[in-house]
Amino acid sequence: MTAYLVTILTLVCIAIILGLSLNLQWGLCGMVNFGMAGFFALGAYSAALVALSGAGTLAATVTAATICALASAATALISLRLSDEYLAILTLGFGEVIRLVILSEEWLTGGSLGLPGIPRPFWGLVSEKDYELLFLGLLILVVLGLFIALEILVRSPFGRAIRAVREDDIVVATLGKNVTALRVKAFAVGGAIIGIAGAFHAFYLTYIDPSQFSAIITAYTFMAVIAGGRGSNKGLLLGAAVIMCLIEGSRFLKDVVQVLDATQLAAIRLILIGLGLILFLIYRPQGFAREYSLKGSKLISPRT
Amino acid sequence: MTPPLPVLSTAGVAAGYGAGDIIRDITIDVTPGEVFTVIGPNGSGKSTLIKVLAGLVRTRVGEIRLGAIRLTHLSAPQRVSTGVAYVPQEFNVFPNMTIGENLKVSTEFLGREQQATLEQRERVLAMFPEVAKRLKLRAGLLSGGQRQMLAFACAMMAAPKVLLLDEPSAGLSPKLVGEIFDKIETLNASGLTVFIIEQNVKEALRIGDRVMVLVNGSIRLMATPGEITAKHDLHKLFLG
Amino acid sequence: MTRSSIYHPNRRKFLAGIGASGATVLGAPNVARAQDNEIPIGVLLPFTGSQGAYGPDMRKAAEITTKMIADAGGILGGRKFKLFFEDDESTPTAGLAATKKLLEINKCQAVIGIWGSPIAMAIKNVLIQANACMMVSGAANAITDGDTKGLVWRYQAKATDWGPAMAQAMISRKWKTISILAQQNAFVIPMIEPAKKEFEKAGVKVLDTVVYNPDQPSYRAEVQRIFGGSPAPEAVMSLGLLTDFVSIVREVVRNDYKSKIMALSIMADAEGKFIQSVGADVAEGIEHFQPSPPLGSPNYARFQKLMGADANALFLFAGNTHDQICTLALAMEKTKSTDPLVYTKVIRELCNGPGQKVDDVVEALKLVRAGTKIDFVGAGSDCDFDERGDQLNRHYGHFRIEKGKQVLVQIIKGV
Amino acid sequence: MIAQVVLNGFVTGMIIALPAIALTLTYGILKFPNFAIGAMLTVGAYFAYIANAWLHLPLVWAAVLAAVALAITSVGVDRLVFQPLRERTAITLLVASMGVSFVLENVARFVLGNSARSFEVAIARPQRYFELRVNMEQIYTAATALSAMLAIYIILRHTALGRAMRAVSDNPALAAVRGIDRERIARWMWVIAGVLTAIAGVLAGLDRAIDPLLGWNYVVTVFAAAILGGLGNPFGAVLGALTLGVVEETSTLLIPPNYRQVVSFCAIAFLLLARPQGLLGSVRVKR
Repeated sequence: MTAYLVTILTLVCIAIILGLSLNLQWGLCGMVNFGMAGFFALGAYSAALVALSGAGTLAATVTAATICALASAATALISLRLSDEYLAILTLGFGEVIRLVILSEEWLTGGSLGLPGIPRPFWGLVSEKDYELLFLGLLILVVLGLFIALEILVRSPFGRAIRAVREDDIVVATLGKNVTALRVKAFAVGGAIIGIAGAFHAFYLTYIDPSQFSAIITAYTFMAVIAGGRGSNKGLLLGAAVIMCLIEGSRFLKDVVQVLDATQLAAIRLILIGLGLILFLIYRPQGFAREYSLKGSKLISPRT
Repeated sequence: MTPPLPVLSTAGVAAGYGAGDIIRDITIDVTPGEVFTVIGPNGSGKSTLIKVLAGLVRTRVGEIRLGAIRLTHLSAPQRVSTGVAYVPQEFNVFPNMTIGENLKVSTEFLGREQQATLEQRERVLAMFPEVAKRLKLRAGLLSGGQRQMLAFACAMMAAPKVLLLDEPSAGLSPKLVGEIFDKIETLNASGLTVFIIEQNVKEALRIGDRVMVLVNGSIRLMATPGEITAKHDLHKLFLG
Repeated sequence: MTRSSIYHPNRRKFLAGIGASGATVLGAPNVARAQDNEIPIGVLLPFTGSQGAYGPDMRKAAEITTKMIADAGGILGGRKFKLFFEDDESTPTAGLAATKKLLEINKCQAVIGIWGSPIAMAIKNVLIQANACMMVSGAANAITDGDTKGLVWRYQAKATDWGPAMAQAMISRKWKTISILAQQNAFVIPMIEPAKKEFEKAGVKVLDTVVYNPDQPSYRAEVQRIFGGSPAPEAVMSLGLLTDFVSIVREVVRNDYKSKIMALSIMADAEGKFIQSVGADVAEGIEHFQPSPPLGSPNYARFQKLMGADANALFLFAGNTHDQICTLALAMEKTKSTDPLVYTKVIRELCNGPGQKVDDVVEALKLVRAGTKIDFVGAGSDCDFDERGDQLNRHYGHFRIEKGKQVLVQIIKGV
Repeated sequence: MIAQVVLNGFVTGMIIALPAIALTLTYGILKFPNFAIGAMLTVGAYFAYIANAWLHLPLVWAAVLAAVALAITSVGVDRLVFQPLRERTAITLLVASMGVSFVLENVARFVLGNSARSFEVAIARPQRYFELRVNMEQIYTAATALSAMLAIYIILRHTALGRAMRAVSDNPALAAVRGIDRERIARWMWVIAGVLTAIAGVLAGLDRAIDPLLGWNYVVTVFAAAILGGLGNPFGAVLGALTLGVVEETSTLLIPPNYRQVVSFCAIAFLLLARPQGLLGSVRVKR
């Protein structure tokens, strides 16, 4: 019983970390990232490979963060001069590329066979039975750490600047060149956080393979951010928790509802997730408030 | 004798983007056949005002009427068909379309019947011979002055009661400015009511029957050009 | 939880939120917990995602078999299996969460089905650590690695047995040159190398090998390269899943390539879905190969009837699920225990014999109660296991599609 | 061999071109990249499948039915989802369209399940011209796609609706003050997008098999094509699609086939670096 709750909470924590990064990239900076799953995979695999090489889980996590940061920076750089829709597609494509590379480069990633036996942090410190609890504790610490760090960052001049970038093109213009740097930095930091999420995913499952990093992860993360209220890290904590609990909770539907076959139930589940996303956007746009202000200017400038 | 019923009128209009209003408590009566010009320093809210009239910016408070018709809640397209035509300051033609297409597209969605449209087209082409000359030409290739003319022509295709012009002289050489304003006068002479936002105070005072001075989004003064030049120091006015 | 807590949360409320949602998670299952006289069994299957097509039949088989046993009076003096189905969404992460749920909420001590190798890999440690019995239909060799407690049982040939056997089948067709067209997925990739070795031994030339990704918009280029190569191979060994195979075959026929095709039955038969999908004349002449149920055995015939299919139907995984339920029942009955650590010890004895060969689970249960030694023969395979829990002396069926029907070409005896 | 590959690439490009046009039109009129284009394609294919396999209509009529059905669906989706979000940023709509694609794809899965299906049409054997294998389906595909593109060209160039669409996508504000109601144009745009995507769905279903992931597999390539042509430019989209089709297929002569999807990504990346406005697009540089 408790062990199941621990599992769910662990998954929630990983979802929260992903959410925090998207909240930084999209929520605060307005840079949409449709390649979440790809960067997540990149993080998980880098971490796994380093950990398997025996360099230790800390080194693994750091490497994962660094690699994802660099990759994100690169992606942001490519789309620097372009409006955000392009970034969305670029990130999507980038995610695809990562997926293909992981699938195809068996010598490195084990291809579709994946990487088994990934070491875990503090393994053997406690009995196998209690380990999951220890892991969850560690993860919660990481979440809180990131949360606080991000809250501070949001209030810092840097944070104010990136919010400005999201909110107002005029500000962007006046801030001038360093805006581009800001965007790249913000996106890179976000990437680093995804990397950390990936690392912990790898540690938790101890086995990773390409099928774990499907685009649905991206969808869930957007759900979490939107549900929590875009831009609000506090809201996100709850958003992610609620989403994960709904997703997991819907498993119990099967045990009760017998009329539909499992395929249909699974489909309904995804339908509900899609609907939830849309309904939130339409009826609960908390955190979108600022975007109304773009209305007028958007209508008039022919560029939009 | 009673003054003629205003063709375009606003009562206590306020509007803006995002938080805060850019224009406040605007009450105007534009009488038929007059040239009504609005002048004011940059950022005084002139172009916001004209966009509110054209229906591009939502009216937050107050009323806008065209004669007896309430425009306040009509969309921009609906306002065109009721008889308010607007010529933006820039990007006022479709550069990727030919002149002919520009004219066509300006009437096709007004729900007028063919015959009326064709007659109006003839009238407009007569009014703008320089436009009529090369219908096949891509509008993007036109010079600033020619564009302005085409923009006027397109606006006229809707056979409007009131023509709203947003700084028609902006970025044009003095010679062209002259031509533009002559055209405006001829249009006005044909009985059309014209509402102009203008930077070029000299021209504005020359052409306007009445001039309104807008400062920080509210009406500072409304008078005839004569009164203004006689009684007031424009610089003081503009400095609010 | 209240709306305010969503939009102005603080940490206390956040934790409360977790608690609350936790409560909903934990509250629900009470309705769905097995009664005392029921033995909860978890069935983890793909119903969505790339492998979604294979779940439903296995579910059906599990339900039918369970009912069959229950109708015959159940086991351990009238107790019944209560099945809990979970969707692994064809991804390990979901599979893991589902497994935890089965273990913790539904109190299942055995999780069966488990089609995809990656899923099996991801949940293996969890199950072993929980001392739960794990019965898989996945082929990847690594699945049975590191099982020190004898809890993991494979009801499928492992990839490295499968590859050579398939090669033998192709060699027996006297093809001199072949090429390999394989999908990048965990259970076919390990077959390729062993198969190649087998071909070399027999002096059959492997002209080209192309590995493609699942879910590509088209496979035109791959088909072009393999079938259109000059010289074109006499036959192509095609390893993948149903959907990609359908497009591949269409492409081949459309381009009128002449090379023969030898595929896996999960592609070229897929419990009838392939022919349904492309039609008989396109499927004509395609050969396919799979660890096969004991075809012609009365048990398999009965099973086909149970599944409401005609005598021609080829059930590849449904049979395995049936056998998994049967062996569970027999082992529990034999040991009078529902503790995996206890009953898994007798599975090999019950399935490998020596003893009276029996293929009807109800019969078998009677014999076990009577204390007779038995050698259970399943509907999916003979059900013989080595000490790792991998299957022994598997039979492989080699079929050809003729006029929309499976025709058995030969049975290959594997290791 | 090369000629063959180029030909195949050309046909693949034809299939990609239609949704790419739809995507680019949507972008032009409503200013957001419709992520649900893939799911729309899938649903279109399933509509046709139902008409073909259940109602036993010949594929042509099935396709017509599918086109109508998907057109209606698209308008409906716009009314329910995108219209309420009209004044939000492109990104908000982009995210919403992701939700839409979830719903559509899984409704299809709910009704018809996961397994692959094919239309009830015999697969035609190829004609040989010299070394070239040209099969009937490729010819049908090319013909259908081409006539669809021709239709779009005529609509855009020579009809009031077309002029209005160009006007709105070029400068919505000016269009509005010329009396063009964006909503009305948007509705027609969705009809056209629906028809195009449905046709593409049928062609794609004919080309491979129909399953819930059919459209998803095209999404990246379709976006790549639209961007390559410069979002908002239908003729660019066609050009982009054909280029991608050919480049992706020919690339398999040089690189391992399983990497060919990367090609389209690299294509966008490099293009965006070199020529942000796309092959034919108007400038989309933001800062």
